[in-house]
Amino acid sequence: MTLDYTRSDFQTDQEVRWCPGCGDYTILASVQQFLAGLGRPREEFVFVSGIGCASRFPYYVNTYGMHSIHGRAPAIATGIASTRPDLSVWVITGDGDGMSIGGNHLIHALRRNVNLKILMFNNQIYGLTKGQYSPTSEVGKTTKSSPHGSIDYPFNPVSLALGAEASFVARTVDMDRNHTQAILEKAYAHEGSSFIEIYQNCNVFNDKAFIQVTGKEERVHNRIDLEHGKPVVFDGGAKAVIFRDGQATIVDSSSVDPKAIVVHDETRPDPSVAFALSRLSHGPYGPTPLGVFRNVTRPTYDAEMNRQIAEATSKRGPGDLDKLIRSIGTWTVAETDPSGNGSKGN
Amino acid sequence: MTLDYTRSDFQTDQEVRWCPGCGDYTILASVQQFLAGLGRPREEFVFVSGIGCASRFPYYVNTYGMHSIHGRAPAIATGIASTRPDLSVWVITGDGDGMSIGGNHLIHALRRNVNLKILMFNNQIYGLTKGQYSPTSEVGKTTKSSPHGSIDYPFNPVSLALGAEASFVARTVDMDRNHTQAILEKAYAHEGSSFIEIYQNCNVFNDKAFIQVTGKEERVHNRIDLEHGKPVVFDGGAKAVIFRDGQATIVDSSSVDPKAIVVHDETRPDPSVAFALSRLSHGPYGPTPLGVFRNVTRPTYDAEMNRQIAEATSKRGPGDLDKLIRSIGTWTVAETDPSGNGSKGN
Amino acid sequence: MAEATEQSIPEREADASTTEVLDRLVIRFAGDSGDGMQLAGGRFTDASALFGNDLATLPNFPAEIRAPAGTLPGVSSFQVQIADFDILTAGDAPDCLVAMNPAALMKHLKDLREGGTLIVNSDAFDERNLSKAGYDSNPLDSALVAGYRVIEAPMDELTKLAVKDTGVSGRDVLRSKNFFALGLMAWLFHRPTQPTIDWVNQKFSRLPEVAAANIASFKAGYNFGETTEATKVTFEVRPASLPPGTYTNITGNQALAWGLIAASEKSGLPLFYGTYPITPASDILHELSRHKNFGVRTFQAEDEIAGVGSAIGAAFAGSLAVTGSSGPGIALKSEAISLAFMLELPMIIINVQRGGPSTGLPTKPEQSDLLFSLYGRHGESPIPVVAAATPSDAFLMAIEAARLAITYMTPVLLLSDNYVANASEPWLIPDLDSIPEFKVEFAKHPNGPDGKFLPYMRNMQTFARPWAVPGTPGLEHRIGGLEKEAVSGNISYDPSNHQLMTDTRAWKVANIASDIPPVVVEGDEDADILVLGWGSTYGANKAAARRVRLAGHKVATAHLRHLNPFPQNLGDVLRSYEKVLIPELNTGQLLRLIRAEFLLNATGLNKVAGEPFKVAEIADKIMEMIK
Amino acid sequence: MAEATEQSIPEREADASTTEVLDRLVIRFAGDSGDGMQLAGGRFTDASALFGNDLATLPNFPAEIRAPAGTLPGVSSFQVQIADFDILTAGDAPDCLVAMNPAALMKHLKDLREGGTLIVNSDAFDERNLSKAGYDSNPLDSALVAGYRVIEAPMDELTKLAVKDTGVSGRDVLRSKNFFALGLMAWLFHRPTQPTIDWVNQKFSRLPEVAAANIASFKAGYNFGETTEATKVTFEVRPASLPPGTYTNITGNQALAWGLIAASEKSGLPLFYGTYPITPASDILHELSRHKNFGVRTFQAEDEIAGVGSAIGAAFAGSLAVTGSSGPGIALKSEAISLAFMLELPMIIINVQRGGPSTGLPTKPEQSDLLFSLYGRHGESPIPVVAAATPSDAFLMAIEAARLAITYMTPVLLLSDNYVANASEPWLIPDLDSIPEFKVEFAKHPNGPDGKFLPYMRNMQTFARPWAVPGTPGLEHRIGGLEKEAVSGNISYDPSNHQLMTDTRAWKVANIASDIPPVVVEGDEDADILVLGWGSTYGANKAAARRVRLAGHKVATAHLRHLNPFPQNLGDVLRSYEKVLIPELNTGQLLRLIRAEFLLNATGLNKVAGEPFKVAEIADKIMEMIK
Ligand SMILES: Cc1ncc(C[n+]2csc(CCOP(=O)(O)OP(=O)(O)O)c2C)c(N)n1
Ligand SMILES: Cc1ncc(C[n+]2csc(CCOP(=O)(O)OP(=O)(O)O)c2C)c(N)n1
Ligand code: SF4
Ligand code: SF4
Ligand SMILES: [Mg+2]
Ligand SMILES: [Mg+2]
Repeated sequence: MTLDYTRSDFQTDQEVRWCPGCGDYTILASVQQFLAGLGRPREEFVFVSGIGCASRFPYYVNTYGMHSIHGRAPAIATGIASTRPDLSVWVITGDGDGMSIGGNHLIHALRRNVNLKILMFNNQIYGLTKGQYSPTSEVGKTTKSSPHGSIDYPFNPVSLALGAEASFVARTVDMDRNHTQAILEKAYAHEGSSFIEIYQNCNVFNDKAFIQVTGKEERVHNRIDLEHGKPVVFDGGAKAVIFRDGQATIVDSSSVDPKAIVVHDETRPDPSVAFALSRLSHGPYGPTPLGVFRNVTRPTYDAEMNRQIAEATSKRGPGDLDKLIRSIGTWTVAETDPSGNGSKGN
Repeated sequence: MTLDYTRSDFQTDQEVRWCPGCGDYTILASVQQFLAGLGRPREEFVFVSGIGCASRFPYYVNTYGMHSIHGRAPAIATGIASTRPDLSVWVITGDGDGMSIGGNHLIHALRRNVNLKILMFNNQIYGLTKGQYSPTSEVGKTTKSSPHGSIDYPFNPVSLALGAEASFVARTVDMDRNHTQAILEKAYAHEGSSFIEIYQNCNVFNDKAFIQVTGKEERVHNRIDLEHGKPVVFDGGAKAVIFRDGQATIVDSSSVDPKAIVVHDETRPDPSVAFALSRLSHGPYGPTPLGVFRNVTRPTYDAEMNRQIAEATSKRGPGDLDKLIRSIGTWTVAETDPSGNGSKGN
Repeated sequence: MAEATEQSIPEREADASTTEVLDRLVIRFAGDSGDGMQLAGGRFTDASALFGNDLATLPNFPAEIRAPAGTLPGVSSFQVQIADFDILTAGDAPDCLVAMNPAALMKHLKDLREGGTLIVNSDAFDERNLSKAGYDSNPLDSALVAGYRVIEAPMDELTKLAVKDTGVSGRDVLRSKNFFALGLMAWLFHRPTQPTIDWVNQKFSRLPEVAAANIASFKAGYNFGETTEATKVTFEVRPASLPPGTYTNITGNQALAWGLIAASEKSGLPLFYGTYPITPASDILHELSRHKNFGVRTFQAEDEIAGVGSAIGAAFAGSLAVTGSSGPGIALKSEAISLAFMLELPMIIINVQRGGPSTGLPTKPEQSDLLFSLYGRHGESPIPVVAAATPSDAFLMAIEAARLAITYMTPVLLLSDNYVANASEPWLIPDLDSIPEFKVEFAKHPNGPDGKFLPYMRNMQTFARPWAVPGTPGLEHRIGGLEKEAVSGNISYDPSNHQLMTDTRAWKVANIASDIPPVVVEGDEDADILVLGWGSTYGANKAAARRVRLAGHKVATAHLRHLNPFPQNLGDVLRSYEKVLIPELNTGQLLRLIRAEFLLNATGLNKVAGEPFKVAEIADKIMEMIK
Repeated sequence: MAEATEQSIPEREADASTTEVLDRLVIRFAGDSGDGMQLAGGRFTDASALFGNDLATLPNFPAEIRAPAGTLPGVSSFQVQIADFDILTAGDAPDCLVAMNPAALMKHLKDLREGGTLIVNSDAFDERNLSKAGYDSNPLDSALVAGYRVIEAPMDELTKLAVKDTGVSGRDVLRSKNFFALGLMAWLFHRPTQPTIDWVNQKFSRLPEVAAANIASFKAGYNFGETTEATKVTFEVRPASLPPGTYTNITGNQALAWGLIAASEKSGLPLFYGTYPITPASDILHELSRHKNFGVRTFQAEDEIAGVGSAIGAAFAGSLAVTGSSGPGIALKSEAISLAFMLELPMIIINVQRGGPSTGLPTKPEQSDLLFSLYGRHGESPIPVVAAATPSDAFLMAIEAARLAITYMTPVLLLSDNYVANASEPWLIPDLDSIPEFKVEFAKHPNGPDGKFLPYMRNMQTFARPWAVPGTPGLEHRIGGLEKEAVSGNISYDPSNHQLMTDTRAWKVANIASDIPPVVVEGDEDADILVLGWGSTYGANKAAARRVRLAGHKVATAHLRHLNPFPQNLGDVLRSYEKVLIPELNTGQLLRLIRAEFLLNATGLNKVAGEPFKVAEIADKIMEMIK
């Protein structure tokens, strides 16, 4: 059945507690809107988060939810998804929660292709703990914990996810609610793990980090929209992406044969091209691709787990514990035993 | 100074305790041989391992060493390397130790480019715990913990390392000691994290897993040697690797213009090509590349940390604690204080 | 089956003149990891079980997968005690030792009792093996073996001979050596031979020549006994008078796994086991992963944190959620267990204890995680702790852990150890229907004003909160690790609320004491001294008490299966004895709890040597205290 | 500087007729997170410190980064007690409350003492804010504020006026509001004004117009006091007679960080701090990362396990290795701490405790990790535990932790809590040279026969093993988490060796008792009752004892800085009192230890409300016990 919900059906009575102006508000609105649009019963959604500003998210979405512990949401969500294929399980995490302490659970959930929709709010900072650099912060960033500038070379979340065998990888940005919802739609339709990096502005500790793809001026030149089946061009068509010597390269459109321009195909089985596109930027500092990098189908972990159970059951019939216990060799002591001995010392 | 060591100088009095026929023996020999060849004082090496058969390694190498806990070797080694740039720090890990429980520490060490030589013995099984599938085991593998076949889609260690921004990534195999030592040489010469996946045969729980690249017959057709500056061809020249539509593809050499054949360049700044080559195989089941995939220079974490200390010291002079304590505003209570009061209740 | 019968060994007339009848017998098989001693021991055990003896076993293998052949670290052993009455342990000193090589002799001879029987594979006593074992001359020609009845058998030679026509060849030939030893033992101790022959035929049905070789070797060993001059005396242990019923021989890990399946049926919840392999807990995963047709889901996670995390998720989603590990892994889980405690979700955390600290002694038993179980989490997070006393008890305690977890909506820690996990004992198969159900009622309807659902509105009897699983319309709610407001479950930083919730959580767990059986005193209730135990010391404590009684003294014993909360009557019981002795395989952890709880000056007997108590150690201590 | 002086406020003649002289005064600033209350409180504190008062502060901020303006969760407060004598706490009930908006009033009014002074920003009391705070009518017009001296100031208006010529505009204007309040307080309580003006000029030297605005607003507040009709009475607290010397006002986290730097100098080892941010421990990282010119290396790891792991590596390599976190992070570290204990490497683990369990109350103080500190690891792994009693004491305890770690080659747990960490107190700056050194001697030469190095050959006095760092020729060795043979350090599965090593490790730590100061009894040694404390209850316990004494009764106090092992004289001390009271911000953890250790029936006073004890709570309990 589909219900006609409005966004407010997915709002809770809990007061939203982010700093005024935080990008999290926009993402929350986009997600609530999207959920309402699905018309799927509210009770079938579960939102699991870790710890961080981003991870407060579940309190504000009127579905089932868990605000768990730092970095562990993907593991907890795996327990939900693999035991309850009837649910739609979402993970909300941050660049610290998801890529720092939670990095291992994230990459393992992705390789297993557990049916999870993973939204990573990347503000390139630790917000809740008041502003330390994160695994996505740029080198040289000065923060409370890096007064002389960070010396940590950052992850490229899209590259990392692709290297971890993710079957669906995308990137969007808080400010663009339409783009966000379009991506959510594809992620939701995808069977298996969907990883979405969402650029999210932390106006208190890392303001304007994404200005290159959000600024009225800047985005014109720097936002590269990846659209399935379309050639990868940007800057109003002035610039294009081609493959040169196995690497994705930005050129003036005018300077190349249009046929040389990469036509984006998110369904390529081989992630090499998606990976190459992810290398066009190493952070939102210049031309940066947004959209779906990869979207391929592969058996999902939860489906496989349940298939094995169904098969075993149909093969061997539902388990009979008494039979199982007696399966390893038994012997019987008769009512009256000739050689009756009492108990002695030993 | 360089000393002339022989392999025995790097052997310990501890009896080597691996199963007879285990690939670990061969790797141990290769490493000891390599170290002896360097002529660098023994005491300048530290070998840190986690837990697993592979991780017994440090007990058998006559240098400083630590057999730590499961998965944590990269973190421990980071503490050593960043405080002691004068040492050569090595990490010995397994596919479970390094990619399962230790996955997060591994990818973070790689992105930071800590000066570590990381050898991951990949036998695609948990050996020490007597044979459960690992994150590199193939789908469908039946083991003690997967009697109906594993449903975990495995990592491709080289792809994962590249996705984690590794500056040096290579693959070799236990049986080929010359190849192993050649790779060790490059890894050692590299400034920063060097990640080497070593295919290692576990003859007890996963025998012949690497037969395709080690078997007398098989390796001829399936072993792809990546050699810097050389075209990527194999099977006695019959087969070659080209780029088609942004993806590395295997073709009959005869069928393509020789100029189309990929000439391997491990120093490409962009990891895209290295990544594409890593996708030629997803495990040693067919044509599989061995050799150095990537070898680029980037500031190392330990050097940067020590640079910042040196800079701060030269800028502000060596720290003066008394001055520091007095730097946040002080006041003085004179010997004889007019308004003398005793202590009262509060 | 015909094939088997025609292979079978003819019954012999036990010649009384040369047969000593014993009430009990301790036998230890020792050899190289490659010699198949665990298998030989297992067969000997099963044959004795089927024969009707009571028995208890104690396997002991090295931490290495397979240390180099012939070395001391490579020695693997299996001890079994069989008796014609109900026994409690695998025994202290063996009456008979099988040593397949010099290393095995070096390691175990010291344990063989005066005048005991020593069986050796003389072929293995060559230069190389002797030096590997650290002998500079052959001990068999020395005073070292004086005082024992030594039976030397050239097992390599005779095995080769025996199997030569069976088709096996090369390295495989000597694989049958252990069956030679087994055959000799069967003769020497009057074990039924057919069960072993049948087992071999079934086990190797796909490898007929291997089956043939093993049986040939088994017979050769048996015949060697009959024909050898080495000994004319044989021994017999008659069947025990165990309570009537059907028995099977079971290890603790297996019993625990089956107990979880039983709990799943009794609760009506699907079983989920999220874990990461670790010795000695891995076998629980192995066992459960084989029973998918029971609806059992096993998840081999990337690490222990993901293991417990997945269990928390499964619990939230409505499964009987379980995670299991050993010390190092439990340590990693502690932050998440604290979350589960805060969420008040039911789950079981299994800790199969091993020697610590750190990696410690991974294959040895120890009880050093008791205080860790009670206090191993940050903040005020008391969780119920229960412990299995014997291999078969693990079946019942798994069910009990599930009952408490579900009834009280709380994580429960279930303690086992390497001894309970790997030792085996005959288990009188229970009538499963007689085990009470504890079916779960998920919340289905709002429990608050105007259709609101209040996730922390409690059951006034158990103080449990409602369990509302995703998919239930109208009960959508959010829970988390921050302190939450009573009833509503909303985040609350209010001081008095934190006090209230802290007290409520503690009270809920403490109140479980009213729902568990009182501690039972066994033996001489009117004794001056009580021996209090928990976990795997059960058998040794009771056996020691028996000895003391045989020596004409009075002693009572009591055993704790619930470590938190304690049974309500524990304080009164303890105070009613002049002296209380608490033997533990740790430095005195229960002792510390008893002192703190009851200000009672009990005495500890503590051993941290990676091996169970010998009955004598406890008996001597009791005697010392009685004097 | 000239600029400042011409800005300065002319000294006033304190008009005695309208000035009450008090011996002590408790003030609380409360407002929206955005109102800058922490800053206002800090300035008031510093001015008082420079004026020579003794003081103690207690900041209290919400867990949210910045909850919505005007809401209750958004309220942030700062309490300070100033006195003309040495005080011990920030006081219980404020004598004066500054409420910058209705939410602040709603949350804090209940604490204001009878007849106290209430200062409100009347401009903030509009419809919207009132309803956000949950008032349906303006409390200022109601009986709610009867019984208080209320000073209503239209702070928004007056601030706007004051700053209009300073160049700041828009949202920035009202940022100066807190300085208006500060100015008014300066007038009301006769605080020196120059220090504040100087501080503003220095702090905002790069933003002159902001400096000007703040000063203008500060003066406006001051003048409002002089001109307002609201009150004619002002208060004064004279300087305290603290021991002579130079003081600074310091928080616990800062003192702890500096103590580590001092320890680095005293030991001659470079400092390494491997950690992962977590409230309330992060500031230690922030502080240390600023002092690279002390050779301090800070490593912000990917998680707590990597934090402690990196510290283990740094320790092995020869640094003074430290890791720090709060409860949830310490839980994650426990497996690795067990390794460090096994490796017998020196390191410090800092636990700045917060409200638990799980995520709990991240910004609130609690002492609920004591038992977790002692028993929060698998296996038998007792490690030394020390705790800081006050902010400045954290400096000394950091040094003590380092001394024990290095002298005994063991990880040491250093406990602080959110109160010690964020509260501040005047600190008589010590003569650093007077702090004894404990320079480290790394092993340089083989210590065994024929040039062998034996990593577990112990110092016969401390039982510490040698510390041989990589790079030292001839001392190459391997250590690990498996049980190791005494002396050689090789892997050993030998039962008696495991017993020996277990006992040795325990004994080594227990023996530290002979190397720490005895517990000192303060107050009336001959009293019948002793108040025993640990950690942040120090001030409250002593203050409570004072009150009891003023009421004419005898009471003694003692405070534990060493929790494991206990000082050797503790048992005798406790037994020499009829009654022992143990106040703790937990459910009775030290109490449990004392009961177990000494079979002593002490009384607990326990509070788990996410806030420190009020002096009155403890004093009342003492009185009750005396009666
Ligand atoms: C085990 C543990 N370690 C550390 C913390 C402290 N902590 C809470 S959130 C956080 C990082 C938040 O960063 P991110 O995930 O990017 O979320 P954001 O606040 O930026 O949205 C940290 C370090 C914690 N709560 N638990
Ligand atoms: C915290 C912890 N969890 C689990 C284990 C058990 N364990 C030891 S080694 C290992 C996996 C070994 O696999 P791998 O790293 O591939 O090494 P291999 O034995 O195959 O060389 C496991 C699960 C442990 N020792 N510690
Ligand atoms: S700190 Fe940053 S991320 Fe967190 S709520 Fe505030 S603005 Fe948002
Ligand atoms: S189990 Fe496998 S990996 Fe381990 S030692 Fe034996 S052969 Fe080698
Ligand atoms: Mg962030
Ligand atoms: Mg492996």
